[in-house]
Amino acid sequence: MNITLKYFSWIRVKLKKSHDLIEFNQTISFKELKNNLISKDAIYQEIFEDKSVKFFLNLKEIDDENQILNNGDILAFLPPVTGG
Amino acid sequence: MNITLKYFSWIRVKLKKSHDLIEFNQTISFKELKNNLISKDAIYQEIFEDKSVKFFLNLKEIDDENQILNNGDILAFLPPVTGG
Amino acid sequence: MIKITNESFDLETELKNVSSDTNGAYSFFLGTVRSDLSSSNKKIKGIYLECYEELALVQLKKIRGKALNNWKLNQCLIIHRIGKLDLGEKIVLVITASSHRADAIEACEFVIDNLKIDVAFWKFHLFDNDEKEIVLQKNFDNEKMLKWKDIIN
Amino acid sequence: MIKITNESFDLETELKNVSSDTNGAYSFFLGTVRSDLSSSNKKIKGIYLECYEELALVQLKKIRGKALNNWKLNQCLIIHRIGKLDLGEKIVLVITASSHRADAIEACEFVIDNLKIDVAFWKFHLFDNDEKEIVLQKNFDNEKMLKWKDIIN
Repeated sequence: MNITLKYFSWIRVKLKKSHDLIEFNQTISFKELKNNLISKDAIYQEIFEDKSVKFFLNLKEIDDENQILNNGDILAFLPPVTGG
Repeated sequence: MNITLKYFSWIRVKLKKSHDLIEFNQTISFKELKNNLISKDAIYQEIFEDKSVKFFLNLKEIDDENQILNNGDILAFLPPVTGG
Repeated sequence: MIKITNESFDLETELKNVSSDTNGAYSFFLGTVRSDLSSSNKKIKGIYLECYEELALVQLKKIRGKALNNWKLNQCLIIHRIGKLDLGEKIVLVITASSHRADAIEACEFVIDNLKIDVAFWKFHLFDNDEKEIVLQKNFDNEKMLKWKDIIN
Repeated sequence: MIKITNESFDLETELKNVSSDTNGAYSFFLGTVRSDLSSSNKKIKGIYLECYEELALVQLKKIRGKALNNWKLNQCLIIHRIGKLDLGEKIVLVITASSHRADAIEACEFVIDNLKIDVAFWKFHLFDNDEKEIVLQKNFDNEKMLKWKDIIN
């Protein structure tokens, strides 16, 4: 299954990319994805440890780390917003 | 001496004029003018009894009935305002 | 900038009059002629605005001065129409400009609240047959002004 | 009406979009690019606005819905620019229209306060040599939003 990651603001700048398409052989939870990303690149450690970063799955904020991700899902990484 | 009276809103409508130029042989106070006007026309009674009406002498609100009026003064009769 | 005028005004033109890149926030209040009902439930066809101009200018200047003194504003513009106005026409515009929004927004509200009760304008409803009706002051406007009593010097 | 756009907007055009003679009061908030200093006291030459458009539209709709639910509004318009903006350029416009001013003014302030902390836009300061700096969220904006907690359903 495929999951799209979207990065914004300092996360996009730090990762030097605006998105990723990642593949998994089986369904995983948000928590498992998180650990998977951290194990691949230490930058993710910083991102996930930053309490001000919010994660939106298909335009809805994730409030449970055990939430299961499905094929085609879009997970966005959002630092505190500064519009207006 | 001459004093200009300016009437606005319902006072202007009621008196059917927007202003008056009145002459006096000697200086008078606001109170004396008031009594003089009331004695000439009963409509003034209603105007002066209406606590919501304000009187401005040369663009300043009158706060003392004994204030003396001078030649060339402009006295305005102002019902509650409704602009904006 | 204060203006009492027979003519309508353009928002972009008035914005330019207060524009500067030291401003980050503008608050506008725009009052227009609402399709209102008369005291006897008749539909109005417009309004007439009477004004004691010499006094109104002094009073508007005073209100503008209070706004500039009590909030961090870079600009404060007030325009008020007089004469006959059709339904939907612009009556009054207040623009406050500031570096930050809180000052602009609060000051703008203060200016229109104060204008409503302290400046020599009088509204009349107009009807089809050249009939007029005096618009009465609303208690609401006097009460709303009370909120500024402890804020304004 | 909600719009996220690369292009500037015209106040008179946007006013027409919400105009009706059932409205007597319009409150506008306009945010523009202020000649700001960077964190290291360097003068900026503009800003860049990043946006997660799909999400921002959902979030703006939600805020607009809250405004329409909590105040007596006839209209609520929100426009937000994205991309590169020069000093002085318009960033954001909120217009609320109501029969009476209190609703229009309060709802407009709510919309911009909420937008500042809950919609997926990110600002960058731009400098001469194509350098960028991320603008950080202000505590003030989060604190200002608290005032609406007891008012909004």
